Amino acid sequence: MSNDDFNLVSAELPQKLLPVAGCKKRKKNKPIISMVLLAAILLGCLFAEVVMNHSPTYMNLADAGTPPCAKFWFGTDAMGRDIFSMLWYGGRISLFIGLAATAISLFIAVLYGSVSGFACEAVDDAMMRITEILISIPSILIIILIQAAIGQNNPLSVALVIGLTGWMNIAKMVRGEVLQIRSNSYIIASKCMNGSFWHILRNHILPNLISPLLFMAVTSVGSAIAAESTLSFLGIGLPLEVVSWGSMLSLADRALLSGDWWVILIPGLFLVVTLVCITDIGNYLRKENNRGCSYL
Amino acid sequence: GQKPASSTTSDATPKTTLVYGSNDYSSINPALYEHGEINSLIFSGLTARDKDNKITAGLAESWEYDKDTFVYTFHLRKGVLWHDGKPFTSKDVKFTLGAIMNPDNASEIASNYEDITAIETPDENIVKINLKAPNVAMLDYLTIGILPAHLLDGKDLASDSFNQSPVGTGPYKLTEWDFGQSIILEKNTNYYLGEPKIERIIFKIVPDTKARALQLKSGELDMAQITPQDAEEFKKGDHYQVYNMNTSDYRGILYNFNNPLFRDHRELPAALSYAIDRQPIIDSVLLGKGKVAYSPLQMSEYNNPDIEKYDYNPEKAKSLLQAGGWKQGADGIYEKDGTRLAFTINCSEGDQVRVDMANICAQQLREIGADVKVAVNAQTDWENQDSYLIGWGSPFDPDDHTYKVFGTNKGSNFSAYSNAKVDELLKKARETDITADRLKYYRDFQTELAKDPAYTFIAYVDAIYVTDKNISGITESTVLGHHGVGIFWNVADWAIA
Amino acid sequence: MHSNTLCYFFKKAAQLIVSLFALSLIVFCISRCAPGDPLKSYYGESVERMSTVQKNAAMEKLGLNKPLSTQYILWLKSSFRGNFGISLKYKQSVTRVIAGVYQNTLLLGGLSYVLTFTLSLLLGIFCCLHEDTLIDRFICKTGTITNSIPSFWISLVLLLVFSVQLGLLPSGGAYAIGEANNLISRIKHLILPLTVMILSHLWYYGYLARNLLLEEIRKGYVPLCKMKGLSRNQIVWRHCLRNMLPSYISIMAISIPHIVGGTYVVEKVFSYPGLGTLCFESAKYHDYNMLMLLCLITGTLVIIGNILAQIINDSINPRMKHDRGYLNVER
Amino acid sequence: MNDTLLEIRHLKQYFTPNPNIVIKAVDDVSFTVKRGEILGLVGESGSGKSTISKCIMGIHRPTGGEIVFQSHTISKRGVYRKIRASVCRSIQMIFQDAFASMNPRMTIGEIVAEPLRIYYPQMPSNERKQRVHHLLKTAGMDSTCYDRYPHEFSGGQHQRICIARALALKPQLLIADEPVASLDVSMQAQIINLLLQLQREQGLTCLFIAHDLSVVRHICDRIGVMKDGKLVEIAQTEKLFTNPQHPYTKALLSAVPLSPLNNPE
Amino acid sequence: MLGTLLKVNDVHIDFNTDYGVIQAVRGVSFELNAGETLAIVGESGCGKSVLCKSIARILPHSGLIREGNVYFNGIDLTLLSPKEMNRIRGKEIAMVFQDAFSALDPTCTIGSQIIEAIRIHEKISRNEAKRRAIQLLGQVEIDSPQQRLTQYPHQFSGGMCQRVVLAIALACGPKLLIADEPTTALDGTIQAQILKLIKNLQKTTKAATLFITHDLSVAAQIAQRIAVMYAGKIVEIGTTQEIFGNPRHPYTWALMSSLPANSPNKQPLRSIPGLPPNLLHPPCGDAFAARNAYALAIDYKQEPPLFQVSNTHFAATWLLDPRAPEITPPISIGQNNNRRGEPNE
Ligand SMILES: Nc1ncnc2c1ncn2[C@@H]1O[C@H](COP(=O)(O)OP(=O)(O)OP(=O)(O)O)[C@@H](O)[C@H]1O
Ligand SMILES: Nc1ncnc2c1ncn2[C@@H]1O[C@H](COP(=O)(O)OP(=O)(O)OP(=O)(O)O)[C@@H](O)[C@H]1O
Ligand SMILES: [Mg+2]
Ligand SMILES: [Mg+2]
Ligand code: NI
Repeated sequence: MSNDDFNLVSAELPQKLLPVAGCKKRKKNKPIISMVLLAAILLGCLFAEVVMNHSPTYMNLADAGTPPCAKFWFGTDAMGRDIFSMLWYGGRISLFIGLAATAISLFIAVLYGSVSGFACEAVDDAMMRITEILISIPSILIIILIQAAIGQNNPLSVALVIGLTGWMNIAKMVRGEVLQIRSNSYIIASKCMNGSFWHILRNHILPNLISPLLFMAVTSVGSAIAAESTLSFLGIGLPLEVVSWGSMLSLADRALLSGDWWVILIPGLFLVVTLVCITDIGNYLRKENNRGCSYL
Repeated sequence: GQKPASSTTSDATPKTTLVYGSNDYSSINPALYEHGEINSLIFSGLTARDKDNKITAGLAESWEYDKDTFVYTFHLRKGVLWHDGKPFTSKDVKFTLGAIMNPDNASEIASNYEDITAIETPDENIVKINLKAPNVAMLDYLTIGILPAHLLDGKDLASDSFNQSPVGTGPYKLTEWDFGQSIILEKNTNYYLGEPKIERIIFKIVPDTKARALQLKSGELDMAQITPQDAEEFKKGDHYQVYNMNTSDYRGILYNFNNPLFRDHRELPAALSYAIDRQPIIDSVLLGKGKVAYSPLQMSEYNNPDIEKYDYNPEKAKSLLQAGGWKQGADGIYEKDGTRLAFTINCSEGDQVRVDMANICAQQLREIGADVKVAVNAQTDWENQDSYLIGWGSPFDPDDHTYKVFGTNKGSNFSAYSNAKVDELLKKARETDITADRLKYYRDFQTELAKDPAYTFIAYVDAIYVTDKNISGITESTVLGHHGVGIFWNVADWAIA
Repeated sequence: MHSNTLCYFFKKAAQLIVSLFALSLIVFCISRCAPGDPLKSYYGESVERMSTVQKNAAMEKLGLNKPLSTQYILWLKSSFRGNFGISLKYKQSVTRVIAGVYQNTLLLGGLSYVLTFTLSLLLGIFCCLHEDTLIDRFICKTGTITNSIPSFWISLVLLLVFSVQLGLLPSGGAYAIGEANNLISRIKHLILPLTVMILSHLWYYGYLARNLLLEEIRKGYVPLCKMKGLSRNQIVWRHCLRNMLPSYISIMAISIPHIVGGTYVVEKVFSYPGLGTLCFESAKYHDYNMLMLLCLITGTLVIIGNILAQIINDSINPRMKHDRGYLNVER
Repeated sequence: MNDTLLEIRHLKQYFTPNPNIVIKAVDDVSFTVKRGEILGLVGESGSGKSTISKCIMGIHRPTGGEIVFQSHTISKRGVYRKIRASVCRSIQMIFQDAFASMNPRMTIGEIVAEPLRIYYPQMPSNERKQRVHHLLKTAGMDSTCYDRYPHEFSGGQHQRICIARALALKPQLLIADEPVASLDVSMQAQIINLLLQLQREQGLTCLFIAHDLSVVRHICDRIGVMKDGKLVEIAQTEKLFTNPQHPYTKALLSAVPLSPLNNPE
Repeated sequence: MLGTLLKVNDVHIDFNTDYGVIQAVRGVSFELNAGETLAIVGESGCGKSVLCKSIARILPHSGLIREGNVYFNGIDLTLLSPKEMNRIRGKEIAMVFQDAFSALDPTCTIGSQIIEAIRIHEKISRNEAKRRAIQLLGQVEIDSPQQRLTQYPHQFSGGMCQRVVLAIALACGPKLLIADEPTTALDGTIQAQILKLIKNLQKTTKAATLFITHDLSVAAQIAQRIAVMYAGKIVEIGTTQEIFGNPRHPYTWALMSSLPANSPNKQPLRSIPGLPPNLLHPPCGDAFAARNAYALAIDYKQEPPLFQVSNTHFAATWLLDPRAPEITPPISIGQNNNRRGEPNE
């Protein structure tokens, strides 16, 4: 230690006074497997034409019920359709329906829920009663009515139908969240700045809703895919020649006693894997929105 | 069956019980609702059928027919009692037939009886049925279950509570109906053909065929009709008996002649019929449990095997179309005068076999250049649809399901099919009781129908019943009817070992 | 204070009645507007053979040819007298049809409702207490997977295993034939459908409960509770649970139709006679009167559930009411 | 030129959380705020200081009395509706809890730009960015904070960011509700310096609410003392400190020494 | 003086966050005797609250005591099981939180929260506990306590909440009271009352108090000793007289000169330039160096040890090293010095 060390020096340059900026967040536990799997499934479905090696709807009656083999990678169903091709082709429809239906119901739910959450007590009460009434109506009835109004069935109309019948629960949740969020003083601050409802909705409510909505959105994708299969099963879903995971699942139902495991397991596996991947990523995104830590 | 149901009854000696996996019933009334296996257990008709579907005595011991006046005179069995103990009389017969023919009741089967002009009951045991024309099939139609007039007279047939607590003269009487769960039938000790052997038959309501198969496997059912796919499973063990029974139940594509496409282009049904390759359909959809169909009477003794069978011949289909003036458009679909050969085959929901058949047919039709789609509907719009995957069958008298199905404007002619020759032949066949004549008429009818097809016949569907091994008495050779109905014809003789 | 609560209940009762009225009106309109011929429900295929005159007569008989408003008023009048009309499909009074099966649904739906939510809560609490440990992650993963498996698939597998292979449990029906009052038989028949119902909903609500609780244990009052010397369990059970209950209860309230009414698939696979099938079929086949009564029943349940939830909310969370006034930024 | 910017006349704000209880949070309070002055408001906690500021901001609607801002009676609903945009622009508030008044999901840049986005939606984004940088600089913040999130900053910095946001629209009146309450002395000094600087350089008018008498004494021109919803005394700073009139003011002044240094133990 | 009640020995506390490890407390040691009050002052974010929480072992999950021991009555608290710790918390050690409002459970009445605190540690009847609760509320100067017992936190003003939390802390007569900025939200008169209350309590129960505040005047009023913290370390500790009369650390100087009383009215106050260091990457050497007008070259290289000024007075600055140049403290402190006439050690 030299004596020079004890010379007086003035405080350093201002930049150095600041805390080190740009602390990069440590990315931990990124769900890489889920992301890769989901990407693979999505791409496969998107480019189904490239991936498919048979026509998904053509019934090779001669090869009906073939177990997985070199020609039919995932086997064929009782009608001789190639399951491998059906998976990709059907996945596109199912995922489209799942995502579109979810988008529709989320859109309605967020709008309705936030209006209700922001409105005065009487309006809020009335709006909530309305959702309760709508929840009480059997959705099949609404579905029949909407379908009659739309006319022909295509993936979009099915998505619309599912979306229009599935938003009530989410709207309720959104309203609850909005009730909590709106008591935050940054909302009041924004109002004091003459922020309009839309401004507040877009800038303050929506970003805060994302985390609670994610779980609902993810489950709603799954239930929309399931709902589509129920609709197909009831004969008010997609036209028969349109293959979807939903219709493949009902094939599984038929194959159960005959022991055609590939018909049962493979589509189910695809569906479950996709949903689990989406959930996984959803959870990861949720965690990203850091929420303090537990004192427990 | 030493099944849970019987083992838990309080009786010291367990009753013999047969648990049958059944569809759901909302009302039981043979006069109104034709479908329904349970009718034959509870009710019995004036006449009955034997093993080979020949007419034998039922509630009527004997009958005479007056050829000149077209009058049937039935001598009723004496001492027959209703399940409630009241005696069965000729009044009941008159009431029942009257009820069926009453348009207010909108019975499914009214058209079978439209030839009846009057019913007389000169005495308690004699019924005279006057016809306006000869009708040989009438004896067959009189197998319909007779309703008790003393319970129903003056009531609204459709909504009366009788439909939930039916009383008949059949081998079994309804003792308990647990809605949606089960219908319990006890043997009718007063049954006029002798006491049935099985003491109790339970119709357990299991509408889902998959669930039925599962319950059979788990032993909750002793007997059920199941799908071919599920049947494989039961062939293995020695616990079950699989009855692969012939039926007169065929499937075909019904072309709706109300629809301009088929109304204006009568060449289509024939041409399209050549495009269907039937055996693969049977092999894949029915797992081989069926027969290629070409005629509505194929299972009956009146069958004409020498008609055009429309064997698979896509080239012929195409050339027929071309001969009819159809031209293949740019997309490979035939067109004629701006009309595309495009239509939809409709199916009722709930029957996967029909949906699968429709799908394959559509694919095969697409291959020759017809743009065919399949739709599944909850309700059928007969008037406006293009085509429909129909199922009919005439197990008994050939008049049944032909006259009313193919006759112009007849009750079940849903497709507006109309062919004067067919009408005439059917009428003639119905009006004669000389077997040789009938045979000729029906053979001619089949030839005519094949020339101008109303349907594209696809297949006869076998009915597969799986029963517990120790149930005996089921006659495997009997040809069953529509939907496999009729296996219970001799239920009184069944026994459980 | 007393008149206050009385007033409150009157208000809620009025809300209930108005809501039910609106519900019946909406269902009435929707069901009549939806395409389909109610006569087919009643007469089956024989409708085809009916002439226009016959059809009109039938419509007349069933009261379907009057203008919609008259039909609705007639329906209202008779239902006030407790007569909800006859079912077109079953051709008997709807109350009778429903009376036959309502206990089955009450058992299956009610039990699964209660069990699902209690188990979910317990699961949520368990996961929350073990946040981010191995067991928590394991439960989350399995939960996600069970949640993604379609319920009919689980049903069939359970059936195959427990009734067909092992023969332990009956595979269908609500009770052994003729033993409607035998509790043991009922329980035996309930186990499988109940398991499916619970399995298919458990994680959805369990995860919601877990998240609500996780949010709760990050609140400022937790350190103070800890400082008082409360143990982790005590904090969660006494404080966090109480604080998250209002949210949970309102979720419970809106889930009534989801769980109690959504039994259709299970009822079908297990041949379990219940309201789910009735509801589904009446909507599909335009069995108007049946549909109306069923909707009214679920509607009443949902609305009463919500009102109850609100009352519980208000009593647990004193701020909820208060906040409204405070936050109502007057603009 | 009228040198009264804000006038409060007989302001009353009662709360009835339930019908049996009336809380008189503000009970007949009158005072004026002149242009360019810093008016201090001190008093017991719960005496209605925040409530007054919320009434001025229009968050509560007064039960009685009038709030006159630039000769507009903004306490009247109709008037307020009509000129809402300009009032919101002219009166800005720094909330008691600065951190809570910032959306945790927005960056500092977005937070400060929010009023600009509302009032000048057409403004090109780079100009807006420039303005924000300038504002942050005015508030004594480094421009590196632009893309960072509120939780990365300390309490004093939160207050500064809020001040920057409040200044974005060049308000005529700034309401600062306890801006220094939970800050350490050095941070406190920074905020006070900033307010003084703004007063000096931009002629800012400020309603300054605080507990700490030494701070109030340092920056306020006049001080009002509140107790139980009433304004018990209002006077020039020096007058108040040297010659308090109301017993509560006296108690307040004697309760706490103004400096630790002249409080020998 | 009674014996040592609390001994904090070289405590290091780390927070594991997504950004990295935050070293919130970096080696703090002090002792606290029974009946004594130690005030901790310092910039916000320097780790005062974290230190308090670590003593009561209620750090959030992400925080952990990496090193060091906390002896309470001779027991090492860092080694106790959660169960044993629960017995000590509330009974022996009590804490008043910084943000009182959010520390109260919003859905429980004030009464039930106080009663709960009592009944955890003492097996007494509900009524008895209620009586105690009323008494406690009276002690903390809340009027009509009987009525207040059934009210909810949101019906209380900030100051009242603070007093309720204090009442909860006092419920079981703790031996150590940790008060984390208990008077920040309160006006002068109430602040004075609370300070008096704490003082009285100390006299009667001989409880030791760890008092955290920003307000130097409050610290001067209540504490016998004062510790000045900066960036997770105690930079100066001594008796109140020593700290105010003869501060030796440049940070302490800077703090004092920032007081409004040390500047003429309406003039800018002196404040410390710059920001506290980022504890994610604590600087080597003296953490305060970068903002220190009297920084020595060595301050950037090596951490200063705690130099002893007197028996009770320690300061961590190289200025106390014999080799350091002689520095005259800033004027105000010097003036203060002269006025107080305290001798320099
Ligand atoms: N929305 C409200 N409903 C009911 N009472 C309220 C409401 N807002 C405030 N109060 C009451 O009004 C009184 C004044 O509150 P206010 O917040 O104005 O006090 P303050 O002077 O700002 O106190 P502090 O210094 O603690 O911030 C308090 O008694 C409070 O309980
Ligand atoms: N839960 C946490 N997670 C991560 N870092 C934390 C957490 N709690 C505190 N810290 C960090 O620890 C440091 C010390 O925080 P602490 O709350 O002890 O400050 P303080 O001295 O009490 O400040 P104030 O006077 O503002 O209350 C801060 O820099 C903060 O960033
Ligand atoms: Mg305030
Ligand atoms: Mg702190
Ligand atoms: Ni049929």
